Amino acid sequence: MSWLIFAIVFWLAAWALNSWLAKAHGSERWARFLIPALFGLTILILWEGLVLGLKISPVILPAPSQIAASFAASTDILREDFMQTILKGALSGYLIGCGAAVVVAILIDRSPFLQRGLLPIGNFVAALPIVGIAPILVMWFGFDWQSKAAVVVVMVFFPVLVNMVAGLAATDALQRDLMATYSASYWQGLFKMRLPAAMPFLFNGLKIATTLALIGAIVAEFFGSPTRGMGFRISTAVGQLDLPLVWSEITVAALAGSGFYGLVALIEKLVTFWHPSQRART
Amino acid sequence: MKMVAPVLTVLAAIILLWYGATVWLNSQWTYDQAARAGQEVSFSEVVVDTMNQKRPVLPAPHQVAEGLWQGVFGQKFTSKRSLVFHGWITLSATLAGFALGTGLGILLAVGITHSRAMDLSVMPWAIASQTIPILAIAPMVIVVLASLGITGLLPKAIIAAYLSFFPVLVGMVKGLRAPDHMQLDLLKTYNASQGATFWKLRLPSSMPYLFASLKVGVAASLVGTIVAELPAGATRGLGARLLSGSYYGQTVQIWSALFAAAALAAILVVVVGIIEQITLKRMGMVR
Amino acid sequence: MTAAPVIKARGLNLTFQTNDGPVHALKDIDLDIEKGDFVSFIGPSGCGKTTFLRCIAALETPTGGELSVNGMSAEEARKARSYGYVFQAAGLYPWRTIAGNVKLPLEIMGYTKDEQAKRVEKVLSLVDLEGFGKKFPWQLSGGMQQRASIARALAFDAEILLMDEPFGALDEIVRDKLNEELLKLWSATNKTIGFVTHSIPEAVYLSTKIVVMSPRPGRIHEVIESTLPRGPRPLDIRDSEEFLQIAHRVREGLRAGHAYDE
Amino acid sequence: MTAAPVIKARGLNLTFQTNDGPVHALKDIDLDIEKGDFVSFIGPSGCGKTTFLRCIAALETPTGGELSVNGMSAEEARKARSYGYVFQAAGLYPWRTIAGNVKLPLEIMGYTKDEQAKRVEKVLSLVDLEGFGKKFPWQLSGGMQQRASIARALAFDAEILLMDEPFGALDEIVRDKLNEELLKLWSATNKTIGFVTHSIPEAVYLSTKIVVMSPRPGRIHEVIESTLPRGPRPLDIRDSEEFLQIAHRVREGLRAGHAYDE
Amino acid sequence: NEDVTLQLKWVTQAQFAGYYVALEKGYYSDAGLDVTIKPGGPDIAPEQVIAGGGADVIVDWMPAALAAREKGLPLVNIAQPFKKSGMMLTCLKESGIESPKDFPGHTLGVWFFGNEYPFLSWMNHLGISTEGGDDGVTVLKQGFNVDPLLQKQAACISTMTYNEYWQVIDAGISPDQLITFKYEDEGVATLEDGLYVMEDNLKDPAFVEKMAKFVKASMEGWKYAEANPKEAAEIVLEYDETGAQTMEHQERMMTEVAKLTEGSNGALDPADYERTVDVLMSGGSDPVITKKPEGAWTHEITDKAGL
Ligand SMILES: Nc1ncnc2c1ncn2[C@@H]1O[C@H](COP(=O)(O)OP(=O)(O)OP(=O)(O)O)[C@@H](O)[C@H]1O
Ligand SMILES: Nc1ncnc2c1ncn2[C@@H]1O[C@H](COP(=O)(O)OP(=O)(O)OP(=O)(O)O)[C@@H](O)[C@H]1O
Ligand SMILES: Cc1ncc(C[n+]2csc(CCO)c2C)c(N)n1
Ligand SMILES: [Mg+2]
Ligand SMILES: [Mg+2]
Repeated sequence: MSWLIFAIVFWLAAWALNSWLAKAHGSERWARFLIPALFGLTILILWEGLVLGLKISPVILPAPSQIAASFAASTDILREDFMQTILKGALSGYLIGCGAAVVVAILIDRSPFLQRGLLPIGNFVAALPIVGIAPILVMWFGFDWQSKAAVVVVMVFFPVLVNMVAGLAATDALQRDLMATYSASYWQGLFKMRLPAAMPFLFNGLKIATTLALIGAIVAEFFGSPTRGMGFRISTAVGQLDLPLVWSEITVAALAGSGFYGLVALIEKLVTFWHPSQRART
Repeated sequence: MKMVAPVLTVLAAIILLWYGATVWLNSQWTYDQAARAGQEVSFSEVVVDTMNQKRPVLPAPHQVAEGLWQGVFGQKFTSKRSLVFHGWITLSATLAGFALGTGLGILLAVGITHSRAMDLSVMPWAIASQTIPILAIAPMVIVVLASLGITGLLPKAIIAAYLSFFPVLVGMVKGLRAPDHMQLDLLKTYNASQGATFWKLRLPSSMPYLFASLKVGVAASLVGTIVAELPAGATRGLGARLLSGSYYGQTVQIWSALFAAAALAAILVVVVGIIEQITLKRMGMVR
Repeated sequence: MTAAPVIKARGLNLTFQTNDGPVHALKDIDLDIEKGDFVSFIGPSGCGKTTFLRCIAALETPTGGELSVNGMSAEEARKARSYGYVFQAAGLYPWRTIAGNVKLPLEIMGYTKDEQAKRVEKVLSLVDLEGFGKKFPWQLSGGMQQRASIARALAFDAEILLMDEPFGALDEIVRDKLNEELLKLWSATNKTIGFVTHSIPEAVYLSTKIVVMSPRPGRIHEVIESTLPRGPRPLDIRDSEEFLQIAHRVREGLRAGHAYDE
Repeated sequence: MTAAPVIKARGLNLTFQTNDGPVHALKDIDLDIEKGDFVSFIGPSGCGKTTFLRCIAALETPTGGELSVNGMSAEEARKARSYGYVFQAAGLYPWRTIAGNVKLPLEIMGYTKDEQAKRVEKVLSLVDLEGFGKKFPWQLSGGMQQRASIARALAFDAEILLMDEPFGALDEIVRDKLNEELLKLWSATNKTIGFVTHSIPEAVYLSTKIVVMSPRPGRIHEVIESTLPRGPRPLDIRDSEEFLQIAHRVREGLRAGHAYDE
Repeated sequence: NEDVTLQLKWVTQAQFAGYYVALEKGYYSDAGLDVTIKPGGPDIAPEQVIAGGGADVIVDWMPAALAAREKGLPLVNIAQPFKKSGMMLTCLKESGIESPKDFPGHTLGVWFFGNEYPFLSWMNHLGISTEGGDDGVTVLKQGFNVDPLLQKQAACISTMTYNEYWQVIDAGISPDQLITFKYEDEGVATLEDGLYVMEDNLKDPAFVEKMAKFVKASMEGWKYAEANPKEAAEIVLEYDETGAQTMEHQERMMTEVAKLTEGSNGALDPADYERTVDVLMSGGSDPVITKKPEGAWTHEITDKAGL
């Protein structure tokens, strides 16, 4: 019980501190790291307090301290799984999927015929739920990482496509008229006007896709895999009631995902510095 | 109407490719079987056989069409063998989850654009939350919720919401920050409240971003629902159909359920698109 | 003119940081504007006129010096809704009709629906846009958009009107008409007006005080007090000796300001 | 002037469909523009000047009548890259620096890198923007943005130059300078220029032909051929009797055009 | 009436016919019980469900239950309707495998999620590494179905005598093209589908009473199902909400399941238990359980039920 009270008091105190920090020092570099860190710490303490205070069975939800112990004890497994799932499965699938989506968006955009014909069908095909496709792709591409990459490709394709199509349409009339007076070729208009104007939208899609890529790669492993990989480990460990290991894997996923997202957001900042949503932050 | 010809053309091309792939992917089995039986098969026999296997690697379009037809019209809509019945179960959870997720996403986005503390603390964790493979812990979530007495539509909707809130959040944050300086400055000179700035400037200018995200969001919501249906005692819904199809290797059933789900998603995306068109038109944003 | 000035700037400085090094946009600006003054700002392009207007309206924060409005900070004056601002670009919201755009400040400031409709009609007719209320901004010509944005600023009763080249895109005749209207409005309401223009005759015709600025870094070159009578002035005052003299002084000042450049 | 006109409009009509009913923007426009002409368009705001320029550049499709450019359709002329267009709003691409914006047409038309750099430098200095090449559009004042957009149109060698109120946001002195430069450029290159302005003196000073338009529906009220000598004109020609006479005629035409309104 | 919630290990199918028959035939309600049967699924861990309080009693395999017990979740076997194991490894003859000695160098499909223990124990017995290589086997995490064998991604896959094996046959491969290794025959059989409850609950006499009634009624259901496979299959079909099961398949499954439940009266045979524990503890570096479990089963319930 005292654990519970401590956790709640800590939570309230940290929230107050955070609000103050954000108001007073929100624009300073250190605060930008401290505030989310404090927020995260608060969640962890609250979690620890709830688990210990309410005596929740570790088979249902382990406490952060148990997870940390398990994490430290299984770094080898975690590293192996990370390489299998994230580096081989998610990353290659992400690159192929996003690349394909951008290319298809441009193709569709180029031809009104294809646009009218492909977009509805593309919508349809891309809306095939991942969980249905995963077993099929495992069947087609085998048990190793290739099938995981294929699942990721399918999964990231739609969000990137939708955003890219919206982005390619995002130029304003004046910008287009200017190109018309130069009688710019299609490709010139594309590279010099429409692609830059599409970037804020594209990055929207790319950011969403980072998290989808991880999810896709991990989940695909539920449908068949070699005996390594994060999805494999998670499902096996759940079966063995080794929940601390499950959450260690999830921690790895969350860290990798946040890093991945952060990287894409950083590139976005560099590429779309001119967009009001980026300029507002200076 | 302008759409019919292109769509049909593309459709025809896809079906053609599909038949080709059917032969290519299924022929291995035909050859293996023949070899096991010690027979020779001609190519035309192979083609015929690949189109009508019981457990094809890739079912032929007509097999899927028949499966769909059977699933939709083969029995009463209320029958548990009807795709309409399962589709409805999935749809209701999808919509509930989508509503929850969109609401949450918009709410968080509003908070993030208005409170620096929220911007700094929530966004990184919202991102982290999405990197948790919810699909991996969905079964645990369902178990935990069930032990709290929450069953039925809600657990599925919660998982659907979990997946759909993020695209909405990301798009909405971008959209709410899209107004340019002059547009914001104008309201500043009026000393407009945050509320007025939101309703009269930020919200209208976020619309294109919002709708792009909503389309991704409904699709994600449907995926969430299906994921939640897989292990949730796997009883009803398209997810359960998919699973039992998988479990018994009934490829045609998997593909029928898959197409039903995709059709559902496509319809939802189209509906969002129509609402988008109407809204943007009324806002004078499409010319 | 015994009362304290409405706008009072002392040693105002503003430097922008850019990817390409700092830009000194305003340097050591000292200026007093009394209540009811009509002050024009004139100067070469890029000399800081817009930036100074933005400082007054608390849209830009000076990096040095002091600025008070009605004895408060510019920020507080903004909070008190003292300003009507006409931006250099029309900046209409594309999702609102013309009437909707003009109505915007009225909605925000909580006017009744009736009052809103009445005012919208009145100011739209003032700028000759009757019948265009239901159109969207992109369906209007450039000059019409600019007039709509003027209407938007006139729709509510701001004590201080800041206008950044409001009549730039209008032809002589409409411009004359709007000049007259503006003078009428000003003398009827005793507003304080800050007005950026590139037209010397316009500046002289309208103002009680003309501020000539010069660029790089932007500063005040000269402040010319008009000797023309306050209040509504007939259009043909522009042919008077006095008028031409003041215009000449302004032109000289402008030329001198340009000369710094070389 | 025996050659066929470069631009030839016969019975040109254009009606916009809006949510609020049709707008008759151009009515029965007949006009010939000869090669090497400098034609100014003047008229009240909303009378269709921009729309007519856009028709010439094939950015708008007339709903009736005929329009030929160099004996081809406007569309074909556009494809042949005959036009340099300065829009009423600057329309710079926010993701490119000023130099990058000016370079844009050069990249598209395949100039060599060296040539690009040379031309960018030349036109930026022509419009007095040396040293601003590395800035982004939002870091420039309104007038500077407008000048950048002029530089962009002058950077390449278009046969026909269409300019929609290019000098609207500039002060008298810069404006005079750019007027002179433009005349020099024109007479050196024998370009055909279509020029929209609201300033009567500017129109008279620059043009060989002044088209006075009137609104609702937009049509040509009068075409005034200038009797001033072709080629570079000294600035003080503006004090000549002949100049004042033409200016007077234009003003009368404008006034009469406005009168239709009432 | 008293409420009882039963969590199954897998989806609704004839593997669990006894419980559905007892429900449908009213054996439970006659005993004064209101029974809810929750189907399982590929990612539902029954141990977790019971730990979370979502069920009173679960169907589980003994290796998983004992492993959970060692992890600190005190599950107790109260009844064992399945006497024999139905697990086997089914291989294509064309892969060249004739006996377990031939496994090394091949790829084997294995179920995980708590179902891998029997396989791992067996490989431990044989001294074959599961890490791949020339003298080890490469292990695939096998998905829901038998595709890996049909598509020759694995030389052998795990099957149940009553289910997956028949899917292979149905797919068009004849029995003489296959070679099977039953865990029973290899001497590494472990106990399957038993009923387990939380140890704490057994201290409550009312709960014990309730379970006794439940087990008794369930066994009645099982015996009826054994005797009437066709009707049992129909009942199962009735309860399958996915609408995916077929009569043909369920009837055959019931027939095969009957061979496994035959000879069990519901009470756990301690000899079977000892054998299971021996298999799990024997061999290798990585036994499934490391020390002999204490109190992992009881006859209290079956005794009370008079079995
Ligand atoms: N895209 C459009 N849709 C509908 N109406 C339009 C559109 N563009 C222009 N108009 C209408 O056509 C008429 C002429 O407009 P235009 O822009 O040619 O005027 P202008 O002479 O250039 O005026 P200004 O001097 O103010 O720029 C106006 O009444 C305007 O409302
Ligand atoms: N946001 C900004 N960032 C960087 N520099 C800026 C910014 N805004 C303005 N400047 C610079 O400040 C100087 C003054 O600009 P300002 O807009 O005040 O000029 P102005 O007098 O209004 O000119 P114009 O008559 O052309 O509108 C210019 O050199 C401009 O480049
Ligand atoms: C992913 C997956 N995990 C485990 C099993 C195995 N399994 C669980 S219960 C049961 C009884 C027989 O039907 C069997 C075989 C599977 N098939 N798929
Ligand atoms: Mg300015
Ligand atoms: Mg115009």
